[in-house]
Amino acid sequence: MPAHLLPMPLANYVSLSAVMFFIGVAGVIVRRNPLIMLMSIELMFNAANLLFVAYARAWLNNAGHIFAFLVITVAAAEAAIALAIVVVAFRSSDRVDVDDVRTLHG
Amino acid sequence: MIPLLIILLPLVVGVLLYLLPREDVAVSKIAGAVVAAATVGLAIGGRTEEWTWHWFAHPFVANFHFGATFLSHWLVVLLTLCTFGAVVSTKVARTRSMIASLLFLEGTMAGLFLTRDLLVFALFWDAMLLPVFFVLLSWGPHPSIAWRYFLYNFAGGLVLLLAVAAFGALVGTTDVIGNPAYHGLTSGWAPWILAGLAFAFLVKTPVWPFHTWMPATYEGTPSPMVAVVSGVQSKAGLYGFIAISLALFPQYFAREAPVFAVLGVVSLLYGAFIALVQSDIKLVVAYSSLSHLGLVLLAIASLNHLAIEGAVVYIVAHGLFSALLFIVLGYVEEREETRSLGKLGGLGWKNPRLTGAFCVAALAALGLPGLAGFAGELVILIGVYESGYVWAAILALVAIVTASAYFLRLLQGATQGPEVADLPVRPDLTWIEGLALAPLLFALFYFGVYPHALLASGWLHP
Amino acid sequence: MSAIFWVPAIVLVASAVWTVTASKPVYSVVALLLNFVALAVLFLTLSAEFLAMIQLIVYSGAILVLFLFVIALLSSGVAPLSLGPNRLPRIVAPAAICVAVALGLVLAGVATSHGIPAPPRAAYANAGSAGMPGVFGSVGDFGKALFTTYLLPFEVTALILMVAVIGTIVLAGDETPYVASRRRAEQNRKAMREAIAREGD
Amino acid sequence: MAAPVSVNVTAADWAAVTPMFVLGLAGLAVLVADLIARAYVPRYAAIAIGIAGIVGAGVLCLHQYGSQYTAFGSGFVVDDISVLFEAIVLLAALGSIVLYGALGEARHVAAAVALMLWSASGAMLMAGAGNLMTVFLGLELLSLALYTLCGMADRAGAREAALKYLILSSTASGLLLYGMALLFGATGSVALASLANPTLAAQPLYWIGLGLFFIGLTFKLSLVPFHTWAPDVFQGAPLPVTAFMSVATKGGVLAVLARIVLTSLPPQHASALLLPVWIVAGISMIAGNVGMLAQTDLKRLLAYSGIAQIGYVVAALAGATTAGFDAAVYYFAAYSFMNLGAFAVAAMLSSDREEGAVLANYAGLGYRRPWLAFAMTVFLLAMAGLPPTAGFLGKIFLLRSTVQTGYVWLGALLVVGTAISLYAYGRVLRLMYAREPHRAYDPKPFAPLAAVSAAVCAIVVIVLTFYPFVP
Amino acid sequence: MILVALLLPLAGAALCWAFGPRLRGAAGWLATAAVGLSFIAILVAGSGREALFTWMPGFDFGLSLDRLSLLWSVVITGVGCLIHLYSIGYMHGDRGFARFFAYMNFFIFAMLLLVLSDNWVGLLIGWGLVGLASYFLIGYWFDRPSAVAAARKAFVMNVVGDVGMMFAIFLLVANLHTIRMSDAFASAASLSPALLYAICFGLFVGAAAKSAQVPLHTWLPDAMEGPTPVSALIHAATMVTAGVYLVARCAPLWDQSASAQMLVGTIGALTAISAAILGAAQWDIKRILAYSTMSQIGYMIMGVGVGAYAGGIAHFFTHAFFKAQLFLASGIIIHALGNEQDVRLMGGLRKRMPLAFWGILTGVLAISGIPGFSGFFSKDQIVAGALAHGHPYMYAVGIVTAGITAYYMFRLFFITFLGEYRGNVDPASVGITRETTNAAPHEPGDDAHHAPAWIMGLPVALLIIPTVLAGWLLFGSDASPSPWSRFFAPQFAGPATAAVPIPDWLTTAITFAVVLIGIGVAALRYATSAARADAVARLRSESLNMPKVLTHQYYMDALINFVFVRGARLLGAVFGRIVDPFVIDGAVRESATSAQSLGTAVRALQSGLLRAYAFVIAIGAGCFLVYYLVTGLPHR
Repeated sequence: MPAHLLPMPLANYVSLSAVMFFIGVAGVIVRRNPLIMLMSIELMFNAANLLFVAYARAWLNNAGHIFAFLVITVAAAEAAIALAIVVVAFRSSDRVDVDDVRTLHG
Repeated sequence: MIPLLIILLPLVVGVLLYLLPREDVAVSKIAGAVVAAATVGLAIGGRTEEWTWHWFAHPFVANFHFGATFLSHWLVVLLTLCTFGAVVSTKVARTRSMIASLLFLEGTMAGLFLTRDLLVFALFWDAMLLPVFFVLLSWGPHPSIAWRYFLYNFAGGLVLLLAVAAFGALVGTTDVIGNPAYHGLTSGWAPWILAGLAFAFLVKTPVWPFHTWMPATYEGTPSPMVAVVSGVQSKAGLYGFIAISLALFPQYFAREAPVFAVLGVVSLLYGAFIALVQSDIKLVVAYSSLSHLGLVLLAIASLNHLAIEGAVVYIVAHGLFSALLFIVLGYVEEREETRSLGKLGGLGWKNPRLTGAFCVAALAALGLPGLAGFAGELVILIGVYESGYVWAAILALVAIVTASAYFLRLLQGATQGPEVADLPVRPDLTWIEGLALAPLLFALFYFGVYPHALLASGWLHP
Repeated sequence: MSAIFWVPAIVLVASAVWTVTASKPVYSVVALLLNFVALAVLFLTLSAEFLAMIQLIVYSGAILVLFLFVIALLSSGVAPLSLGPNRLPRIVAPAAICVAVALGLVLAGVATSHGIPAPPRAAYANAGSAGMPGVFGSVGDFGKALFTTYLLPFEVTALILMVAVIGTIVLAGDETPYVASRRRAEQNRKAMREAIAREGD
Repeated sequence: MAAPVSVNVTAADWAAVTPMFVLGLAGLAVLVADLIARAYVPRYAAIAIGIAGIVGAGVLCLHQYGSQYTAFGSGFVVDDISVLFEAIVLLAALGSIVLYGALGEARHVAAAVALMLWSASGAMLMAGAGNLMTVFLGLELLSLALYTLCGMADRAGAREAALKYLILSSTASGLLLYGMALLFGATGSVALASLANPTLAAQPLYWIGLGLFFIGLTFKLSLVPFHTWAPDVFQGAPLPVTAFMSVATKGGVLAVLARIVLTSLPPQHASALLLPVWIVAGISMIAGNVGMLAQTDLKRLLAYSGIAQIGYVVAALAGATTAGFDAAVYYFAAYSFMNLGAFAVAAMLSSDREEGAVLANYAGLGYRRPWLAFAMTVFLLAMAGLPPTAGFLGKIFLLRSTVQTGYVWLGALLVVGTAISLYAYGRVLRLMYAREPHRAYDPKPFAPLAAVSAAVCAIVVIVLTFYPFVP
Repeated sequence: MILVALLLPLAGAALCWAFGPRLRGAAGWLATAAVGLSFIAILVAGSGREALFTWMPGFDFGLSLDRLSLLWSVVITGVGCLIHLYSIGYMHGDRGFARFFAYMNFFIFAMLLLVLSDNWVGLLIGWGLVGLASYFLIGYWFDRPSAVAAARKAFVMNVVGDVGMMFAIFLLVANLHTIRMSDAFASAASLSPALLYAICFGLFVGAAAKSAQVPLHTWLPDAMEGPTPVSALIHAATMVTAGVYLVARCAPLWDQSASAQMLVGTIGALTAISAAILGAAQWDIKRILAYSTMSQIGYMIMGVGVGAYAGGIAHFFTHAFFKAQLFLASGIIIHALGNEQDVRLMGGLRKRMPLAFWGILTGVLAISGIPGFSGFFSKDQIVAGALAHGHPYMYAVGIVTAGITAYYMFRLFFITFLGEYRGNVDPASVGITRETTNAAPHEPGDDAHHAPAWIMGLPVALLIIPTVLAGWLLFGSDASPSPWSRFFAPQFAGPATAAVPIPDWLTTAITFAVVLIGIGVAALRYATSAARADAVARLRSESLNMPKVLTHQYYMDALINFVFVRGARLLGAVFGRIVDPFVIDGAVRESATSAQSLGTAVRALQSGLLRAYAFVIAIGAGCFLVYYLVTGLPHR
């Protein structure tokens, strides 16, 4: 399918992805629940994936697809480890709040 | 090979002594003295020898290139003589490690003077601080003195390193000391490099206002070590000024010379006036050192041929008499159990030989005609005057008068006046103690009567 | 034709915002699920059918479920997931401004960028008819690339998953007891004993 | 552009990645051995297998030295950059794994060794990465293993470190990934080499993509202001992990940066594209050293020290000259040895309960353990850039490089930073040699592997000064 | 041979110093012999020049013996030899006997070096070394704090002089590029007047310090702390006249600078009269002699200053004899009285010590200028020379000083030798207010250990001869010049003298009249029978009524002490206790502290909050994006 057959101009996809990405970034900064932070990071990854797929389509280069696939795999692995760490880090505390985790500083 | 030997022999023996399983005063002293004596011979004999090992060629050429130049030859002779005196005169607890430190100091400083490579010079510059630092830590009254010594000088050493690196980056090689091909370099960076070099040299010498580490260091370091530090290590900066700053960047140095002249004169007077009111005998000599070396700096800054010749003589002379003074002061302290001028007195009757040596040293220090100090002083001042620094020459004369006052105060306070009653009479100079002093005394007389010996053999910049 | 873009797009942004602003992590998971579904739709519009499936299966099916498990695990005690005092109460506005500026910059970049030069048509002669080998975005096409040109990344992925397995086992699978919950249980028991004791008085 | 022509994988392609392959297998072998013989074999078995794997990988890696080819399409490049940095990474793994022998906590040693080996293989993958995918995967392999390693110690600090590292690093990965996506969009290819197309400079998204990419890299290099994770993580992570992190992560990322700087940017725009990186490096030199000034924990101090040191290394790449690259490699190698050595010393001072990172425990070390203190002195001198250590010569190389390439301001910052750092290193030295009353703290008399490691590092740090191995 | 003459005393000194304890009494003989041989060597050499060696590049050393240096050398070694001999007796039994002779011989060496050098540097070395010898000998009894202080004062003030000379030498060497004196004199005309004046000024500072001229004179009275033979040799006969030698030696310079001559003459005159007045107010026999020495050197300086070189050096020549004579004779008294030096506690010694009596009498007659005695001729020449060279004020001062000199010398003589012996009266009754006597515990006072009397007597007796007769060498007239002026005629080719308004005989007469007045006053006050009978009361009242300004030596000591010594110490204290620790070190400390506080501040930034870290990273990333977009845009 040639480029002009995209349902929308490429810029729309890119802009959409950027919006999504920065929503994720904002989530990492403002949220205190580690799980939501992690989910914000997933948003960032997915924004990147959208971009990869859009560009792959635009360039007709399936490297973007491969990349997106790899990102999904990595995200899965990362989620597993991340959640394990969150569990380990918070299972002995009453609250799940990253602001509480501040014994290391200075 | 001989230059390398002069450097390595003390270092290796020093390390071996450190590794000696137990304290053995006799072995340490004999080994130290033999090494020092051997290096005296090597230093006198090995003047024309050179030795090179290529270090790296990228990003600039740096070589372990050792070999005496005119001035460094005499500095090494001075160093070995002082070390010999210091080793033989050592009488402290933990003799072994003191002698090892002395040898280490000798090796590193021999490296400093003998190297023809600026980078290696900078390396040894820092290395030579370590033995003094550790001695100060171990024997000094308070660690803060050691740290002060180290930090001040090290700051200088770092700036030196930096300047040397800049030099290497600029010129492409640091193997330049005593190499006429590199004399008179011109570059926009030269003022900065010079400033870096000068900072290191001024701190080490020391020169006002970088001197505040010095009194406490001289006071706190045991006598044998301080004899070498004051006698030879303090010359490293002056040597640097003559053999590096002046030789490599003469026109830039000349531009900044008035600054050094002013610093020299300020040190000269500042040290003299402070020495006048000190009550600790080592502090008197310490501040006198500030004053005297200010004179040498003035000589160098005058850029006058005669003055610099005088500076060479005076550098050697100052090395001899300050080493002598500190060793003697060590003997005095050991016998009288105090360094306070208020408590000392009357040594002349009890220990005439010691007093005689003390007397010669103090008189040489105050510039008595006929001893080595005078020759340098006079020629320096003639040269300084000739170069147009009339005011400096006149102020230097004031300092000379002051010097006579404080050295007499020192000499008389310690050796004359009523005897201190409540101390047992200690034996006079033993032959071993005398052996430590004899070479220095001889040199002091010899170069006093015939200072030309120092210059007859050639000039620094051919 | 544009609805197929705009509807998922709006859902995508809305769900993303919800994910970030949700008051409870469970809501976030739900929002994220929505988000992924919308994303999968968008993938479909970009002729990435295989990836759309993967997105739904792996992301929504595996990862989000994992999140739910962990939420359940962490809130298994007496108290639900709760927050302590906010130590950076005034961070939201600056962060929002910062992020908005960055987003603005990127959008400006998007607006000023050239379009993509026309891709070489010859590479995919029969582009458009999905599901066939040699057709862009098809499984066959994807698989061929993955096992030839991009074999090394694929192999590395294996190692990454291995790390994830071992890591998770090592981290979460040790014998450290659930201190907090046990402490809370202990407290409850104590309180009960005391209450019983009071009753008895 | 990037025609999607499939590439057939040949034996030569596999040969390029054999070192990583060996490491991966060694990791498995460690786990298997542990599974089979946990009850009979002490942790040294794991360490031994790990060492064997590293040595094997090292041999294979050095065998590649001098050759130059790409494998897996553009996916993996074998050249000087990859071989040198792979070697350093292997060194880091070796120096870190042996530290497990000195620490009291015996649980999970096998898993830790395996993870560290895999992590190292990730870093090595980055060192040879020729396209964005390999970079990303290498980075993730490295990072994921490290998250786990950080959290493995049974201490609150370790868990906190793991959490902070995880979240911040993942965020950075997100930025990096987004940058990669934009770059892919701009070039239509994932190969690093395609970034060098000069026409790309007309695309703002190319610039933004590269910017985000560099943010990701500088985050991993812990350059200011992307350094914030490093002190906490270094302090909280178990000692061997900190040692590993301080070298291996940075080695991999530096290789990527070097490859991009040297080969993958349009020359006419390179200086503009890289300026923020140099600025960040310059800030790091100052801020890292200032951060050290008042620290009380060795690992934390070394984290700040690393921030500054990596700033120096990156500065050497400024100007993209071969001499600069040599300087960077030399300094980074020296840095590896001094850092690993310092951690080895710390390991030797560790007890079953406590890691030897509390600076107060170093008081009077010069008198209690003179040789150990001597080794530590060598490392500290090297970090401060003082003779006669490789740190000194390295700094001279760096200075020369910055001056030659016209980045004098970086050289000046390097000097200022060094001056500040002296105070910090001097504090530790002073502590070790001050004759002041100190806490009697002398846990273990002897930990052979760590001792050998410290000794070797000290010797190398000195010997490198005199045989710099730089043409 | 000149070198031999120079080195003989040095060898003697070295031997005495090295083998002192073993030589015992022989040290004295050895030293005396060395000086005697040196005397003979000088006479044998007669004149000549010997090149030695290159001291520094361009600095060639050599010795030269011309008529001027011959004169000095002869006096130094001749009188020196006698005083050495005398010292064998005087110092007998002292525990530093050998050391004493080592110093004495060393002094002779240094003084010979001073006068024999043909160059400025050698002169300066000798100049410094005589100062050293003087220092050693003044502080010879170094367990006596007053001696130590006196020695230091002498040395430091002499260094002031050395430094003045050094200054002159800079000017000479820097401008003429030679250190050989004769070369310098030959080209002196090429120097500008201001430069010449500066050179002369510098040289004269040296001369004034060495010769105890105002205002650098305060060390000389204190120098009497040394043993009496030292006072005789160094602080009367030889060293203190080095200034005279210097001015005479540099006559070619002075001849070209009238203002310098004026300065020298004025200082000389001032010293002559002020020291004479002080001499009249002293009670210590050696201090009286010390002030008289100052006064007489003032004469000499005035003489050579105004250009009457022959007269000036003639006075040196005669003064060397009679002042040595006076010192040695008073040494006999001091020795015999157990180190009593206060004349108020003497009296009536004529019978008890006839040799001392005759020695002092001839000395007093000579110094007072009684015709026929040596001092008469030389002093007359100076006074007349002052007028001849056009300095009437100096002429007048010279005459007045002659009267005062006669007064205080006869005062000394009368008080010491006439009347009753007062050694056993209460010191307070004669007005002595000091707490303790000045007697040194080490001064050999035990008769049982005395050396043979002739050893001390012989030199005194021998010196009587030149004291009386040496002046006749100067006897002559314009028509038939004296042997003296013929001998020195080639040495000094000064400008012609002016026409003299007053004939020479009238000058002689006036001077003699004034001298007689002085003697008369002294006789009236101390020699009448009434005065002799009432000596104790009169001395007491004179002591108590002595003007303070005189007992405090015009407050010169206090002034110098206040301005220079206290000033320098204050400066040192300010530098050492305030500037060093607070200003310089303070700055360093401040920077260290600020480094520490900076570190602490940075630690506070690293808050430990994850979100804060993320925020910092986000801000950094924002900056990156701004840069990349802004830089990226223009490229489109």
